[in-house]
Amino acid sequence: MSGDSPEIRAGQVGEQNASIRRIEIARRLRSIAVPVIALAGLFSTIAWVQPKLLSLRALAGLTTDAAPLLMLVMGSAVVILLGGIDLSVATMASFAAVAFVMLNPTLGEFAFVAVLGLAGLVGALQGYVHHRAQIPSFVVSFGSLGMLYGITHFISNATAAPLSQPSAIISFFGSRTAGLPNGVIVVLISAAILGALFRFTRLGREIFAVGASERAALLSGVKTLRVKVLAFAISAICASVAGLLLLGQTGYSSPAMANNYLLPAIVGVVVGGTAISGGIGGIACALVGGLIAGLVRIGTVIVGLNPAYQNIVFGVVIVIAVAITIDREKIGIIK
Amino acid sequence: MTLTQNAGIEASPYKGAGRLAGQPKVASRLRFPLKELGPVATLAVLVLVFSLASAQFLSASNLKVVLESSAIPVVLVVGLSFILIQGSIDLSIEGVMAASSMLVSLLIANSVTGFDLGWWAILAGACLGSAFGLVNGLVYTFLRLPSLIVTLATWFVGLGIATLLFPGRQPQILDERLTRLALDKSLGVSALVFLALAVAVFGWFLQTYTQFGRMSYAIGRDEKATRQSGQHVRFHKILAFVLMGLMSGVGGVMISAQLAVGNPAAGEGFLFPAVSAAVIGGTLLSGGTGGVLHSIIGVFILELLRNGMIQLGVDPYLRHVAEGLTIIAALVIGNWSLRGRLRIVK
Amino acid sequence: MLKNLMRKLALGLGVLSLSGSASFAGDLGNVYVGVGSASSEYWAAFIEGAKAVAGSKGKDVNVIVSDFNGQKLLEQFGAVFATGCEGCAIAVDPASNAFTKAIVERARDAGAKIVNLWNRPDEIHPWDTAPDAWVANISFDGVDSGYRNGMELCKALNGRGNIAALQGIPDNPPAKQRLAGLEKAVAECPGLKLVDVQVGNWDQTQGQSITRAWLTKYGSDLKGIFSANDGMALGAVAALREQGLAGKVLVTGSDGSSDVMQLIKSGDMLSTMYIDGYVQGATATALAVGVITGDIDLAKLKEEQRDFYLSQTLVNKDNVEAILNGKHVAADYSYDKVKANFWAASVGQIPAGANK
Amino acid sequence: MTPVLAATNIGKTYPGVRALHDVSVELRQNEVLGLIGQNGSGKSTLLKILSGMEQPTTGKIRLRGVDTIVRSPLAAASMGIGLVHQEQSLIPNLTVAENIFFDKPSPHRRFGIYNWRGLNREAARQLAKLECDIPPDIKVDALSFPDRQMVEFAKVLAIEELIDQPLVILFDEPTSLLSPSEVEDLFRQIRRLRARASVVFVSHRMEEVLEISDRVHVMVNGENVAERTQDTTSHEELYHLMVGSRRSDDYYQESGREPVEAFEPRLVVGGLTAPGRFRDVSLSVRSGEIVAVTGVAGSGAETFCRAIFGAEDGVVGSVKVAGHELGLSAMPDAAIRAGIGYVPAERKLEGVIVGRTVLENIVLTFGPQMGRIGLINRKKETAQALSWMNRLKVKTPSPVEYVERLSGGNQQKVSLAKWLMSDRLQVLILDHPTRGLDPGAKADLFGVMRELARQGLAIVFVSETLEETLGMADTVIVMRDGEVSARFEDLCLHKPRPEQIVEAMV
Repeated sequence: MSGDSPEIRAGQVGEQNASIRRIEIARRLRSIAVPVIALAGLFSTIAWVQPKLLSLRALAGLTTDAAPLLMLVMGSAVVILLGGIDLSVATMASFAAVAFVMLNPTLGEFAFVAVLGLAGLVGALQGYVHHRAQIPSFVVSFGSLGMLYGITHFISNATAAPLSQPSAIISFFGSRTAGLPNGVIVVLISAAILGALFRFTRLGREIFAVGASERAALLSGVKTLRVKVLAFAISAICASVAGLLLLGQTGYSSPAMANNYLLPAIVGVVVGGTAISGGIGGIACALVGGLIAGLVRIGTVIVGLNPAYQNIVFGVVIVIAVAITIDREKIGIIK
Repeated sequence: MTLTQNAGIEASPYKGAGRLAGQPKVASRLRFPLKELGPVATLAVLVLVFSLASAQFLSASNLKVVLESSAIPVVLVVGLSFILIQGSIDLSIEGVMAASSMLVSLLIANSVTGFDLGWWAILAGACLGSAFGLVNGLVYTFLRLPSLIVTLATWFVGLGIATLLFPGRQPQILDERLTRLALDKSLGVSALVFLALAVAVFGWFLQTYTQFGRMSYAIGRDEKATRQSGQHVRFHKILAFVLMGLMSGVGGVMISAQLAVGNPAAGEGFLFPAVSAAVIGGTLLSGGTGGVLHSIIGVFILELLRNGMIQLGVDPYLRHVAEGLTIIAALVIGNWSLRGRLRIVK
Repeated sequence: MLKNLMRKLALGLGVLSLSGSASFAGDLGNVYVGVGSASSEYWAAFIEGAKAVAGSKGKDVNVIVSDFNGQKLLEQFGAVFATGCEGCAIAVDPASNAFTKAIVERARDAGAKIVNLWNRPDEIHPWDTAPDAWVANISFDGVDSGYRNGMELCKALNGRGNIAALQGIPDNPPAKQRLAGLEKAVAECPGLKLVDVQVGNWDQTQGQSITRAWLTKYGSDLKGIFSANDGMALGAVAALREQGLAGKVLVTGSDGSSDVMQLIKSGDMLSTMYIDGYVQGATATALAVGVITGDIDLAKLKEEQRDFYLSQTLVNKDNVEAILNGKHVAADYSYDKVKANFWAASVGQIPAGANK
Repeated sequence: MTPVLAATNIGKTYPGVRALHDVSVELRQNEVLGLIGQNGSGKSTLLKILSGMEQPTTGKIRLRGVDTIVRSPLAAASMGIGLVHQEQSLIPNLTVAENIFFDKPSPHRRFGIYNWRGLNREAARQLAKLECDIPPDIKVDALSFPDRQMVEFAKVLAIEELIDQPLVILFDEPTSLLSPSEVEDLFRQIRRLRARASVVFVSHRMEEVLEISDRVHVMVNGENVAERTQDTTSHEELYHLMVGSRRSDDYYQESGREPVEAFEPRLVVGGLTAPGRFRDVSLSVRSGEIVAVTGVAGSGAETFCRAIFGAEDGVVGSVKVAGHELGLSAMPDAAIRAGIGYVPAERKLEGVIVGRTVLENIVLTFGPQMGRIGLINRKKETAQALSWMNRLKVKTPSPVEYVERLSGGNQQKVSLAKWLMSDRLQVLILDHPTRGLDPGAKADLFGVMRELARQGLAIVFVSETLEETLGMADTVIVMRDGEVSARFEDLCLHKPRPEQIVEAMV
């Protein structure tokens, strides 16, 4: 190019690698910094009103309750990063809990594998239909939301049912290890797995590529069908783990027990700074966003707000949180 | 050398100046293009299947029922269509309907408060809706936040306001001028159906004949170019939200008229079906496509589906399964011919 | 993991034996009620009742709204419990059987006393699950409501005709109980035929749209509509009005909201079951307060004092006026007055199997 | 005589970037002013300021002798200034008529209400000025590219109805997407326009600028470095002013060109047909051979090349790479597995993944092959990507810069490097690889293509100009109306005359 010396020379590869890593880490820190600050601000506001929140016991309690939501937010984030949306996650969580309770007596602990597998299959099917028939993921997942709702009520006869036989996995989900709630451990492990997926695997990189520009990704040889099928399957599996975490907390399954998680899950993804149009964000963002969404939900109660104002405050705080965390520069035109 | 915007999707039906000379010039903007007929075909198939399976399905009385239950969804999707065409979304419908329903029933002659404002109460409900829309639009365009989040927030604010207004017991609406809108029949249907029809025509007029409607398409397709051409993108966006708010407010009034009480849960169950109806009809979330008529066809698809399921006496739980399956199947079939290697659908 | 469970169990037993040994008296902490909705007449009355009792002990009532979402309720109470809730008095509707056990056990762990409403799974009871914290379960007899409304239909239709039923959110026990009661009535009234049951999710709008479809499907063959609550009944009446059939097709509800009672008065509806939220709120709060202040020794309570139905009244044209005019006065429901007989409104223990 | 438009001492700074510095331009009555410069030299920014899309940081604009502030494109239109955009500004889901009056007031649209009949009639009148009979009520979506260009034109011409004074029409690289014959059409229109307008013509194709302009301004790095009149300058001088060095005689590196020796064909395309787009096109490319496919708009040249890679629907026929038949239904996967690479014309939409880094773009397709079971071997793939960036001289602040921040030429190299990462690349298909590149970047790219061919790659490309075709190709295939109309082989030995190719095109 007009005689300029190229800025990259072969001998500098090691140095290059170091600088690449530096830039990438800085970039990642920058993207997570604002959501973290928002979370810290929100938390300290609440803790200022209710100082007892700062005890280890209180924190453990809050994070235990937040665990299912965090799983759902992470799962939803995978699909939203892809540029799609999965409206069926919350219903899938309920389905997983009901299915586990029904399968447990016959399959024992294998029910866990079976439920996750089943969820993955349903998710994969959604991704497949969405991609092959080229119909919007909004509608596919809305349709499967309806179907899962119906199936879950049908198989459970619309009845809450106790876990009839103790399950080591579920009781693990519901208890603590060394003071740390196991739900939180499950969330952290899942986050680590998903984080590694995005950082170290082909799939993770391709999810971002498809989210940023599906057409260019397709023409670059990305197998978009496979990417979508796997992303929806991951989302569904995360959702089923969320359902089982909830089951661990209650010991009972009910066909609609997690259905109201849908909106908080989407709010969590967006508050964390993930673009609803795809391609921007990540698992860490989702995790922080999920914590913000969960905290806003219970913050009004901790502060002791009149319930008539709770919905209003929830709405206003969400707008403020997103106004702070969203990266307008990167997203460009905002719809 | 040629470069079509959608290279690889389809061959241009029109190539090269002069080649079309002599061909009749069809007003293409008024036509429902052939490839968009998927939803209409779905509707036809549904009617066919249900009328074969149930004798009452095609009876005049049942069709009237379908019209009555479509009235509110039609009003909502008319507003929603412009939002979706612009590429935004409005989730606040249910909250706004709830607030509007409460306000109307408390200001009109009712069993709880002493107000008796008559038509002014109805106007107040509509205005409250528009005010919500205005807030949505202003926050969305000036704070530059995703409409999804802004309207999700106002959804909860609306519910909160409805709760605040709730006086401890459901206010019964005593003013018959309002309740008669749902009761008095002419040509076998209530005034609400005519209202919905008027709103639909109004929406179609807006979409086809006004700057606002046309700019909505432009904004949905290419917001940047539209702004650069000196169009007031922000104004049109705000207008769309005000219109949507107005329609939600009117929807709240309509449901109050039907139920004859003010109900803080009045909007429940209207949002997702409305969005789905629009999408099924071809007004996609990606913006720039579809229109008021498309969305209304979507409404009828969903209403006929729900009605037909009850007519057939499908198990109440399995009804959801069948509905979900039909929605997906309808879109799969309707879209099959549009599939393309490089077609991107999110 | 299993060991963990055992340890927990042992811990629970330990606590049990400790608290069982001595009647424990302490300071009354905060009073919480967990309600389904902030904008419903029944719950508003419930809150008033709770306030009457709490107010007489100088306490405010903190209201937590679940929007009929048990998971949200669990999360919100989780936040309350997270900071400790020693000596709290709690009256809560867990919104679904699935959350009852979790909420009761968490209340115990936080040091609160809790009274549960409506949703109790059949296999757990206050005396066998967290017995030192779960004071009581208070409900209304859904089977009775369904049965008596059903019989009212039977009577009004002269023992014959087709009816259809609007079912509530299916995993709520009252929804099933009320339908079971109806089926019992139908069995006793051979001319009455239940032609269809649809789920309206307690929702006015869904009640309306389902009724519309029924009217075309069954036409004039449909003589009555049984609705599992007043909200759906209102929707049904609205759909009937559109066809000019209000008052001609008979509608029953359950809850006894004032607008439905107005409809009964005007003849547009047949009957409803009036449940007194005010008394329920007062009773539930008073029981929890009683245990905390030491007025009640949990160990000495009988099962029927810890798991019982409150009385309810069938409202029809004959008694609607009287019930509409009846009003509670807070002074009548101070803690000391309720204390005189906590179980004044009880109509007996909930039979085994009622919550299946 | 006062100039129609005079911009004096214009400066424009964006955060951290100085796009224009102290630029002065005068446009006289009825003249065509050429504006040339490399990409990033500030030509487009200047046009944006003149047309009201951007506001200058410093300096002032005088229009017909009066100090003026051009606040918006709408205001510009009402003053008689119109801009023909480089990337078309039409809104595809609106009709032709709507687009023509999109940015200007119309008597047929009062109080926001449309009178379609009047609007269509008026639009038809505007189109008739261009001797063009595109129906005004058809959606732009349904138009071919040159037709859209006509609409774009009509849109600008409609300004003259708004004011009595002569117009100012600004063309921002109007020719970069047009074929030679279309460029001729355009020039005819511009010459006609001159009678009632003054024209600014921006391009980096010097031949064209010289052909159409009366005077030429040369811009370098946001500054105005020279002004020449048409009759006193030459290609060489302009090139020198623009690039800062004399144009090399061997622009296409034809010295490195030698007859293709390989005999066995690497890529054989047999009877490829896509209904409505092209019919029965066959092609055979040997290792080391560069084949140019050319034709006017709608000839099917690009779609054919896309079809080889599998980016088109409904294609039948056969594609063989090194004797191995590819399954057309499994495209483009099958093509990629067999070693075909494709560099699309629409860089930002198809070529690179906007929003991801340069490095990620390069390693996207073949990087994972250096790891195992779907895991990434970051070290290895980064090293290889860096080495390709080095060899292609990709200019970027950092390998992890977002790709959209690179210039067009460098994006093109990234798009190319992605395929070069493969260890078994056999065939490279390039669709308008030099589109929108400045001369320096073009020369770079030609060098790379030549080098790759020398290393044995089979290359198929659709070129931007006839000159390129003749300069680069060993074999030229000309298409017309979806069919092959002529083949010229062994250009190394006997070059066809440009007229021969044009004859086959039309």
